[in-house]
Amino acid sequence: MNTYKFFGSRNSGAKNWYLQRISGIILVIVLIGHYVLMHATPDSGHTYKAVMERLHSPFWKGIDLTFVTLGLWHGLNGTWNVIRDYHLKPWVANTIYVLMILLGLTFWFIGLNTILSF
Amino acid sequence: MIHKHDLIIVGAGLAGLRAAVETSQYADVGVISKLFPTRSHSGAAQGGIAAALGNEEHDKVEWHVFDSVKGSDYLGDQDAIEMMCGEAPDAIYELEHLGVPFSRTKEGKIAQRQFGGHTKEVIDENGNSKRIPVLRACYSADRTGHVILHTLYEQCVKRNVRFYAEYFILSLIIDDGVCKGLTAFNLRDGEIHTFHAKAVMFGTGGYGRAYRVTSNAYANSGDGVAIAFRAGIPLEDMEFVQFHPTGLYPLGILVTEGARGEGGYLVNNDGDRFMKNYAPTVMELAPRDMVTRSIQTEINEGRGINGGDFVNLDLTHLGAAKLKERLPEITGFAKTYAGIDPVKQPIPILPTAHYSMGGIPTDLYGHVLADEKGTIVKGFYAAGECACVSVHGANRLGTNSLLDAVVHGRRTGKTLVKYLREAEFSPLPDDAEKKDREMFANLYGTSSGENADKIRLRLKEEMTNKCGVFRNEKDLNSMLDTIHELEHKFKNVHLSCKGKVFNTELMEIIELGNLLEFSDAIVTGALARQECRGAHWRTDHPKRDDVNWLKHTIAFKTEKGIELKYKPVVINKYQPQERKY
Amino acid sequence: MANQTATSFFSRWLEVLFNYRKHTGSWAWILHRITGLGLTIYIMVHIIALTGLLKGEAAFNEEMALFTSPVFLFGEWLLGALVMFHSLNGVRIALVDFGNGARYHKQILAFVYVLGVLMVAGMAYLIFLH
Amino acid sequence: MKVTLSIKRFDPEKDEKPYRKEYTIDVEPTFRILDCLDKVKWDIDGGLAYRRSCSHGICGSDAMMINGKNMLACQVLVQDFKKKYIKIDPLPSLPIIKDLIVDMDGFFAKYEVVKPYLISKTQPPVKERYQSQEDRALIDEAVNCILCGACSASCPSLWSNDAYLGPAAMLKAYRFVFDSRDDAQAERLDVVDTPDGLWRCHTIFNCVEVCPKEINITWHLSQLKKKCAMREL
Ligand SMILES: Cc1cc2nc3c(=O)[nH]c(=O)nc-3n(C[C@H](O)[C@H](O)[C@H](O)COP(=O)(O)OP(=O)(O)OC[C@H]3O[C@@H](n4cnc5c(N)ncnc54)[C@H](O)[C@@H]3O)c2cc1C
Ligand code: HEM
Ligand code: SF4
Ligand code: F3S
Ligand code: FES
Repeated sequence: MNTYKFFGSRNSGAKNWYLQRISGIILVIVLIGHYVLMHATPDSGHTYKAVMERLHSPFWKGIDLTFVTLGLWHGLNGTWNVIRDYHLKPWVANTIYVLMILLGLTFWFIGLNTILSF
Repeated sequence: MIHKHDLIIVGAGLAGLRAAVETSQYADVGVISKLFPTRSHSGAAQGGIAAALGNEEHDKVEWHVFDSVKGSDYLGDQDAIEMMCGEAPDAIYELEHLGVPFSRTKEGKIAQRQFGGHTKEVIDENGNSKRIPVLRACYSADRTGHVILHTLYEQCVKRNVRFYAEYFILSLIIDDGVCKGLTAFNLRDGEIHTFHAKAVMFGTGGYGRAYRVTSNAYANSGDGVAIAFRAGIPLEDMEFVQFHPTGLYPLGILVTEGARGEGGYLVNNDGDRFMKNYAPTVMELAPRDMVTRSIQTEINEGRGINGGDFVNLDLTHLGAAKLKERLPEITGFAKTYAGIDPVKQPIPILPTAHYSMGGIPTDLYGHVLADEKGTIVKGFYAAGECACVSVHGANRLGTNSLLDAVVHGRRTGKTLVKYLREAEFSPLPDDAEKKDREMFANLYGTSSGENADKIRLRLKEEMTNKCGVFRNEKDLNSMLDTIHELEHKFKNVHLSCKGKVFNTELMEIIELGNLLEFSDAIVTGALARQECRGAHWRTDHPKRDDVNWLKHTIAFKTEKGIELKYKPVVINKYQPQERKY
Repeated sequence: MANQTATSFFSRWLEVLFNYRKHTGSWAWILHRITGLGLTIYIMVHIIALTGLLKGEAAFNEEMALFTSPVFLFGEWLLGALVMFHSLNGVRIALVDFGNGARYHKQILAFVYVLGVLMVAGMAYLIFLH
Repeated sequence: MKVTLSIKRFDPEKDEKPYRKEYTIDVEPTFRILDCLDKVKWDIDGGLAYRRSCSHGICGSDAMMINGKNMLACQVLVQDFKKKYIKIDPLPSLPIIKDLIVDMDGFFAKYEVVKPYLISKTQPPVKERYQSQEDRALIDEAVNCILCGACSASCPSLWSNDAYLGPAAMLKAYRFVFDSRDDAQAERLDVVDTPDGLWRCHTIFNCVEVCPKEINITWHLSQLKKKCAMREL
């Protein structure tokens, strides 16, 4: 019985599994901070000035970068995980995989561009 | 279709699988089983497997031999018992090496526990020798049979043994006194197959299903025993059927001996611990056959709970903690099947048909014997519960039967390796499948007739009542009449489902035919044996009779019915004495 | 021979998914999956929305006016609930995988639900009443 | 007492596709569902097909879906159900052979993939190998598996991907990986550390809910996952 061959990327899933959890845990911390900040002091989230102020501080820049990077990676890796739950033909799976990488990179650059412009 | 293997093993219980593990490196082996291998009934064994390892306290093979001889009520062949007990330690070590996860002692050795009838010799303060219980049963929690069965199957997977799972064997091909193979049908598609082999080994298990109340699986319908009988092989000591005292009412699911070992009481409707009237000194810890008879007497004399056919096993005084620690499985069974919490309520129990001491006669090497003189049937072997070596005589000790299956499976395997090296395939007769095809055609051709389930129910009911714990001439005669009547009806049995795929109705009908076949031998043997010995208790002859009956029954199937012959018991070291505990 | 595999894989899969009893863990899994996928879409929308910053203060504040309207606030609260569930359940999964959580997964889940409801209520306070 | 069983029937020789049929029978409250099936088989329709043997939950033959949950028909009694209308289906997502009998070949093929046997690379001693009670305790639960298939057939991950090894096979892998006497950890981890192995388990716990031997399979899988992840890092 050797039908349990792998499709898609070459690794087994162990690293992705591990990182999915680690990124998730980091995201909880970042997210809660983000939420409290946004809504405990409503102004800070929804006015241009406040946002600018934050974006100029390297600390908040870092936080936002982490957020975009980990959020995208975690979400897309999670989606890829969902897709892998179905026994797709290898070429279909591989195509989706490439498309998802492209999608991820695109949004990452858009996000990066916004954050780093200031 | 014809399949060709050097060796065909029928049965994937402990006996069959152990032999497969032994032989598969040297020969092309096929294993046939009507169940997927790990479903075999060996998996139900809870208590343990005996061997004088001396891991927990000092123990000697000699003591094990004596206990087994005495337990057998001196009907066991002492050469066979010496051999089995002597090989036991090695057989257990080998199981451990194969991967069996035994429970462990503090030092990491195989753990052992006490079991009924297993004793050691000690000198008491007055300088007299006496026997007290010994820790001899190797175990894995209360799932010993399960873990051994799975381990042996695993080893067969490792050795790439070819399994024919869900194939049901129909008949043996014995020609000129040589066994050449067998026929079987594949339950999946209903096709009949012929298996051509240099040798056939049976490890087809027991036949408790001839009784209404039994601890045995549906599959324990004694097919192998009946098929051999039909092929002209005699059966040995069939009248000895062991009834376990404590089966869960009403199904007969086993409540292990350990429940009484831990201090459980047996009480009747009057709230009496009735064992004081039967065995005042040891009470509930009397040997199996004795306790069984006491319970049955209470029931028969109307002291069952509310006049019903059960008494109570009271564990409530042991307390929740002890039950949880020592008897978790039993607690679970009582909850699941009787809706009873043993912590608060007593468990209803009744004697349950448990083990068949008799079976296909074999010698110490697993060769099947064709008669009372010891003539070997070439190419035919048997081991396990379906065989009778005889190491259990008239009553087997707890934990000795797993040992029997493992030791004899292994020994037979070794014999087979030698035999297969020299043996050749002998040509099959042309019409090997003819009889089976005719039987199938007959059954598929019926449009009406007798209902198989009615026949089965009646057989089981009457076997329980008339050929059960207590027997007498009148009942046994009436039982014989019933069997003959049912056999007659069975010729007209109706198969309502005409499909080929998994026709389980067809399978049950064939099993019923087998039940009838060997029940006849049980009853005939019991009727003839006018004494009480071990599990066989005749109320009309209430004494053991060593002068006339210290011998094995050998039943032959002839044109005119069953013919009984006898052969002497092998007695080496231990002369028969009165059996007292 | 007739064969029940004639029906498509997808319809068989759906049939099983619907007919099989949903235990605690199944609900958690289904919700986790739906919220996870939803959040992934949301994070992308979020990234696009923030490009508004690049268009200057006026354009951004206009956008924000829209986002602070009651409808959007309510939406944001709902989103918060999703995030809450996904993150807390995510922690539960991590506890199951990394720790000994598999032995207590139901208790952890109960805790997650209680904590989640409290946090969602807290958020309602922050968003609507603060 | 009367109960109605609604049983999923399928005879490959006659039927295009499975259908349901109802049988109302007279039973005792203490009947097992298995006894109810026997009653239908013996009194109404001899063709009804299902597997069974031990009748007390130790052989693993009769796992089936009862009222939407996998269980052993011999381990539940009529009185355990409030409603006396009981739905019985074969194990979900496995190919049906006939009525309640499913094709377990795939299930056992996966079992064989994980090398389910002790591999020891050293010569055993004359007597037994020693194993401490602590080491033995690691496999206490795992060795109880009766290979009934209830867990694997209840796992949503397996429903959507039949190449997934499934909880039963991986539990067997655990049983040997964590047996102190075994020397083939790496080989076995290689088998479960694949996209169709451990990483398809999303801790859904359906397997744990149904296991008739009350094995916490997910806990065992999490131990394997950790071992694999540590190996990668
Ligand atoms: C509840 C219970 C508890 C027990 N506890 C203990 C204990 O604690 N200690 C102990 O020592 N003993 C115990 N015993 C007894 C012991 O388990 C059995 O005697 C022993 O397991 C028999 O093993 P076996 O290999 O001979 O047969 P089995 O394990 O019964 O195997 C029979 C095999 O033959 C196959 N077969 C049968 N008929 C056919 C056919 N027609 N075609 C194809 N294949 C067929 C079956 O599929 C099966 O694989 C217990 C028995 C019971 C019932
Ligand atoms: C806030 C803290 C978060 C934690 C702790 C967390 C945790 C997890 C974990 C552990 C998984 C793995 C589930 C599995 O493999 O079975 C997962 C899956 C997933 N997460 Fe998150 N996550 C968080 C936030 C997010 C965010 C912000 C997104 C969206 C961008 C997201 C999207 C997903 C997706 C799509 C999946 C896959 C769903 C599945 O496998 O069923 N998660 N999350
Ligand atoms: S783990 Fe439990 S449910 Fe799964 S096969 Fe084993 S006994 Fe059955
Ligand atoms: S149900 Fe399936 S997803 Fe994992 S926890 Fe059990 S194997
Ligand atoms: S019949 Fe053996 S587990 Fe149910």
